[in-house]
Amino acid sequence: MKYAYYPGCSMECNAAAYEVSTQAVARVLGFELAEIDDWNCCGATEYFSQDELTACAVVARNLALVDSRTDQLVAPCAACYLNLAKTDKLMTDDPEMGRKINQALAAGSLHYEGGRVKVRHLLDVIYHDFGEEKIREKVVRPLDGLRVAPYYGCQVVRPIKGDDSTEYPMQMDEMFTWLGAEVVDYPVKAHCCGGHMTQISEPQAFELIRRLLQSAVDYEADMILCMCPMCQLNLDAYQSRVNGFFNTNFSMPIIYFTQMLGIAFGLDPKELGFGKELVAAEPVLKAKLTAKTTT
Amino acid sequence: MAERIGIYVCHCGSNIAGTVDVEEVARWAGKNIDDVIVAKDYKFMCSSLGQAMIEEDIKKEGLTRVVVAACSPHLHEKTFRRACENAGLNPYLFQMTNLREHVSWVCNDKVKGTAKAKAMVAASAERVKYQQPLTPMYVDVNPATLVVGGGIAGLQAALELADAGYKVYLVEREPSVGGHMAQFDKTFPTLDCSACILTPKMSEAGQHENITLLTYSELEEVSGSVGNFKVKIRKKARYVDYDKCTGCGICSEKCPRKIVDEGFEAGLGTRKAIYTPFPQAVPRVPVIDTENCTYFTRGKCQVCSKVCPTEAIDYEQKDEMVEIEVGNIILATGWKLFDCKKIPQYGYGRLANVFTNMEFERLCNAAGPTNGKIVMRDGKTEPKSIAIIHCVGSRDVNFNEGCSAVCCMAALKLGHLILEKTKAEVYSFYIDMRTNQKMYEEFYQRLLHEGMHFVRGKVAEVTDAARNPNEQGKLIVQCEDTLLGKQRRIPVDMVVLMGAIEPQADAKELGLKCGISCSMAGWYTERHPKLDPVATMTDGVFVAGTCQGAKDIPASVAQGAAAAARVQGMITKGKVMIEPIVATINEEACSGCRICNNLCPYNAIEYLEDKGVSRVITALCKGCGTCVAACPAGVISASHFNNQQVFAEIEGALWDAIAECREPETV
Amino acid sequence: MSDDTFEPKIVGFMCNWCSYRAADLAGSARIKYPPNVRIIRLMCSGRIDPAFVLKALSLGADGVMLAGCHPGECHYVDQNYKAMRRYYMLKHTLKSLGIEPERVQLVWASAAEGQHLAEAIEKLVADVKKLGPLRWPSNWKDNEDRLEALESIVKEHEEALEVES
Amino acid sequence: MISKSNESGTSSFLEEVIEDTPGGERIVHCLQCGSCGGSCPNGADMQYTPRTLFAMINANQREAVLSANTMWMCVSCYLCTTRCPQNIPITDIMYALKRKAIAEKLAKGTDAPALAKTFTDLLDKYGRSFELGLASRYYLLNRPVAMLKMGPMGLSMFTRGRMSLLPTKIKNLEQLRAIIHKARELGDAS
Ligand SMILES: Cc1cc2nc3c(=O)[nH]c(=O)nc-3n(C[C@H](O)[C@H](O)[C@H](O)COP(=O)(O)OP(=O)(O)OC[C@H]3O[C@@H](n4cnc5c(N)ncnc54)[C@H](O)[C@@H]3O)c2cc1C
Ligand SMILES: Cc1cc2nc3c(=O)[nH]c(=O)nc-3n(C[C@H](O)[C@H](O)[C@H](O)COP(=O)(O)OP(=O)(O)OC[C@H]3O[C@@H](n4cnc5c(N)ncnc54)[C@H](O)[C@@H]3O)c2cc1C
Ligand code: SF4
Ligand code: SF4
Ligand code: SF4
Ligand code: SF4
Ligand code: SF4
Ligand code: SF4
Ligand code: SF4
Ligand code: SF4
Repeated sequence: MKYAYYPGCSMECNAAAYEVSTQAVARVLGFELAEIDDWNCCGATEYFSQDELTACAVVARNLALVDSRTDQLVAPCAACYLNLAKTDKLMTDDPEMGRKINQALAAGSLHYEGGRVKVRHLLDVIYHDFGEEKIREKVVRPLDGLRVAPYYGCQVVRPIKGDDSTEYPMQMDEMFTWLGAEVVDYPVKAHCCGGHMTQISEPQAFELIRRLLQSAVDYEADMILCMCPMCQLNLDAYQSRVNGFFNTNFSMPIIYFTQMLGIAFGLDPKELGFGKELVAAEPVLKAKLTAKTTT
Repeated sequence: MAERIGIYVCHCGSNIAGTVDVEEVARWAGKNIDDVIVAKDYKFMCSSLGQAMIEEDIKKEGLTRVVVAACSPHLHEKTFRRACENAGLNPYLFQMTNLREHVSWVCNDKVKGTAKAKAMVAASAERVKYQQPLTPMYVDVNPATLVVGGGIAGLQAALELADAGYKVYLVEREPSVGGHMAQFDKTFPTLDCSACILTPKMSEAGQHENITLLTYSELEEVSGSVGNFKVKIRKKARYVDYDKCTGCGICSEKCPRKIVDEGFEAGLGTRKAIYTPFPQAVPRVPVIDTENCTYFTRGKCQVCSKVCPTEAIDYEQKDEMVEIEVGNIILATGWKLFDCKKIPQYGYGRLANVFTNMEFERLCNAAGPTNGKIVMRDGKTEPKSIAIIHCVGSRDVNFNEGCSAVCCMAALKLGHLILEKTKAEVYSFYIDMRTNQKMYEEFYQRLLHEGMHFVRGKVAEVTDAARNPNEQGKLIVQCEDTLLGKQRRIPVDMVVLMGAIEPQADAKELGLKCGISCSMAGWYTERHPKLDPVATMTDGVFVAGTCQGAKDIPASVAQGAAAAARVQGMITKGKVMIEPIVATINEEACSGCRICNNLCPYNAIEYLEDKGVSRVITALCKGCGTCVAACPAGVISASHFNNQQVFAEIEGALWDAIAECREPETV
Repeated sequence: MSDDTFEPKIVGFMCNWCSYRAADLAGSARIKYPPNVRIIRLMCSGRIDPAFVLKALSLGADGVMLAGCHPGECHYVDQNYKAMRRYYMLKHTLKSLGIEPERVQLVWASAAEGQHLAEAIEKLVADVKKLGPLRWPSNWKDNEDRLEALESIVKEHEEALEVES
Repeated sequence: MISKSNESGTSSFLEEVIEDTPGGERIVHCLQCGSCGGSCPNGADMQYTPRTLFAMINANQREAVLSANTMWMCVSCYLCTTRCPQNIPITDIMYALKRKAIAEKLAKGTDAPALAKTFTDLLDKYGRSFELGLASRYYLLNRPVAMLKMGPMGLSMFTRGRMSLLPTKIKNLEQLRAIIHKARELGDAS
């Protein structure tokens, strides 16, 4: 299977672990992610707060660059996913807006017809297009004994309603039960990670981060699994600052869900970008996943 | 001989005259439409003066056809037909033009409105010329009545009719009558004991000589029409012989199979595999729940049959079909509770101490699973604080747009019961406090006095994610207190969700069987929302209680009584008119192709083998006209809607287009 | 006639139980829609004879609306399915006559759907406005024979169609 | 609860907001239920909760609305939107208000517009976002003290190879710039 792929800026560097683990998992499951040639930044939320038309045009350039033979576009970053999907929806629902955006695209000799490409988040692709049977098949190192707290954030589950709940999404939960993990059903799994608040107003952002970490701790999770570079960054990189701010001592590894899929598929942690997280996952993995390899 | 037509254009005060120049329409019709003898406009045609005017003109001017251009025929066609009849004109020589609903109320532009009105008057005038005198059929009204649904509304209707001396069949799909009211402990605003006021009615219905109770039964099929319905009812197998059983209850007592009662006890209590839903059930005859009975699932047990002193248990019993004939039908099928799991942020089903309103009613009920003790899900701990959340699934375009009308009051009632029975603090989270019936606002005042806390704000979420030590182990209700403009988090032990009152899941399906429709929200549509609230568009079918819209017990009872009164009116009159609108086949011309035969939904067309032609069985035909449109030989004719009439109507409606086409383009 | 002054004349055939009542409801709810549709009441959408539609068009109507109860909700069990099949057949006939099939539109509206019906009327009027006047035929008298011929075409189609079920 | 009122007699702010938000016409259906403000992760820190803002919009309190901190406290979590019983696109209205506040230079007491500007400038320049560049430029320009606190974290990120020193550029920058240029032109025209 082949999908057009929009990695997004973070994947290049900050979220390199997400990128390598995504590619590794794709190899195991047997699908190909063909990167859009010369894609540009999706504009994050910042562009949309300034100039909607330009924001959409910037995003639409990527849609227009999708190889005309594919109609499925995968984005692993929640924010990129939302911007791409939102722009596509706007162009489909509001022909006037679609016309204007295309006028802008025409300045770069491009054109995009709203609805041509189906924008999907990576989790949706793995969950729906492969599903329980195929994923179970590939498990060689079940995650028994590991308590994982799936964290979905906001942008994938809410603004554009899919088939999962906007309040208590379950798809990652289900996926990790297939892998043998103990899934922690904690109440804040789709609450906000603080988003760009970390850069605007730290006290607010830290409080949002604290709530998530606290809830995961209350429910005795070993690690939080995430599906967005922004969430990972906020929960992981800011964890020590949050500890300093509130005088807490959180030490919760924040790992991309693809990284743990890779572990269950028997891949080497090194191939999966482990070690790049600021709060190290290694001790937890060592303690919980003692060389129980089955084939 | 040319017809003599009278045309009457109504102002309806300013309702029509505001957007249509009615005087001009009348003047124009008098001048331009052939055979029009009188054309008048009048303030209110349906007034007695308006009707008298028509009657007088028929007599004085010798009118042979009448057109009234006023409101919808569904409102006043009967009125004017009667007027014609009074003056000796066959009522089917009258035609009504709908200027109000179809022109003035939907149009802003007086010039265009007037033009449309003219075309519609012309259509009626052209058509009326071809109308034929018809003789309505009168049929006797069967004095027996079917009431579907044995809640308080259905019980009331059944008892009123039975007391008046008429036969009633009361069909209830549960094993006992009683409906939702049987589940409550107290009823607002007077706090009467629900059982004390309901049980007498239930047992009266069970014993009344004029009432045949058909519990554990469902409507299968309805045929016929007003005055003479034929109804097939499925009596589901109880596996207990109705006549032998004395209702001693030994079987239930001894039955070894205990299960959670998701029905009457709302999941809080248990019952046996052979059970009556509650001790005061009417009838007292139990039913076996075959999905859970060990004998039915595994072939072993039969304890009930061994202990039954009257040998009433019959494992071989089958569903039974009963056919009854009635003159009228009253639907009183009530409501169902909103599925509170659809709002996951309130935690129902996930957080143990979140309850629905109906669960809580059972908790408060002295005859309920906890003997009326208000305790948490563990069955023993008394809560120190309880939050009641209003509008769960109501006033929300994602679920039910409407207000459930009773849950503000029910919340106050539950608040009162909590304050009476426990020391808990009670919080009500409301958007608007809707207490607008007699003694309701006083009840609200009473709760304010009793110390119930009120927070104005729709709850955002109920969570167990504590943010500080005093929230630990509690359910935290997060909302914006809109009177303060501040976000608040209130930790409590228990949460009660005031789930919405929704239409029954099968309301639409049942309505269809009886020929009535539902509103977008799913409530049965009444004939007129203000002036005819219990009748429906289908003659002989009435609605009562919450199946027509969310309401409290007093209003449900009032509607039950009103529906019964309407039915009594029909019975006393003894006869009803049936519209003489049927199809007829011109046998001479029929080619015998038999295309029409399979088309009729009522199998009203038979094929006469000997003559090689088809014939309509008039008694079965309902006049839909499908066969008429299908006959390739064009030999079927629909009375009052024949081709000639419809073609004339089209021609009239397009008088201006025809005029334009007649004039050469160059002019 | 220039486009903005063109007010199409449209005939609407509505069933007594659902769509006519939807139109009543649109009225009681004071929902506004263009005054171009002149409504003719029939007992059932199953009564709508394709010949009615052709007659209306041949007399100078620019469009026709057919309306009935939603499939599965017909007051007469399922006669609206027959209306639907006739409608599809009719569209073929119209095409072969060189008439844009968008001039004839079928809508389902329950008695509760005043708003929906009003929107459907708005759409039909807008669509027909775009298409312009039909003027078929401008001299209507000479075409009576042709109309009859047309009716027989319709009948033939119909016969084939009804037999199938 | 909200009806169109127009005290000042000039074109109503409500109409502008409706105009600027897809689905914005739903705003008139607001019940003032508070589900939005109750749901908001930053609701406690908002000067006015969203619903209050909507009442103010209705009362045509243009300046007070546009200088409120509410929309800058919005993290686009969409909880209010999916929970609103009247399907009001609250988050999108927040975006519309942000744009208006920036355009009219009414955004007060927040660095958000500055951050957004830094970000989009970088995007316009390279076609990709550049975290180190973003962080340093934004902090240097706007919050030099906070920059110091960021230090250790930036360093750990850097040592783990999660922060690059050089921006990535896209190949066809000309094309992107032409598109942006045209879009701005179209935006200004309307
Ligand atoms: C939590 C709560 C508390 C309330 N408390 C009060 C109160 O204190 N005071 C008050 O005035 N009102 C109260 N109400 C409102 C009250 O419940 C209703 O007004 C009342 O139940 C309506 O009665 P009904 O007969 O219309 O419907 P129901 O009580 O629902 O009865 C309908 C009956 O029809 C049967 N039925 C349904 N479909 C079929 C079918 N297809 N075939 C055969 N039978 C069928 C059902 O089984 C049921 O027995 C409360 C409501 C709620 C939600
Ligand atoms: C401003 C306003 C607007 C309203 N608008 C609406 C609306 O839009 N829709 C709606 O549903 N409801 C509306 N209502 C409510 C509506 O007015 C009442 O529901 C309705 O009038 C009640 O009718 P009734 O027959 O009970 O009483 P009434 O209309 O008061 O009729 C009672 C009659 O009895 C006569 N009478 C009184 N005493 C005696 C006596 N001793 N002997 C003989 N005759 C007597 C009176 O003269 C009177 O004619 C409105 C009410 C108000 C105040
Ligand atoms: S006849 Fe109809 S339109 Fe005329 S006054 Fe009466 S209600 Fe109004
Ligand atoms: S034991 Fe027999 S008689 Fe007694 S209730 Fe049961 S079935 Fe009826
Ligand atoms: S057979 Fe046994 S399990 Fe079944 S109802 Fe009778 S006693 Fe209960
Ligand atoms: S009665 Fe009260 S609680 Fe119930 S829906 Fe209406 S406003 Fe909400
Ligand atoms: S369709 Fe017409 S011609 Fe054919 S059998 Fe029926 S009535 Fe006769
Ligand atoms: S008009 Fe309808 S009901 Fe009557 S015979 Fe024809 S198809 Fe049957
Ligand atoms: S949630 Fe929606 S309806 Fe409620 S106050 Fe907010 S915007 Fe208004
Ligand atoms: S989208 Fe914005 S306003 Fe709405 S709840 Fe989230 S942060 Fe608050």
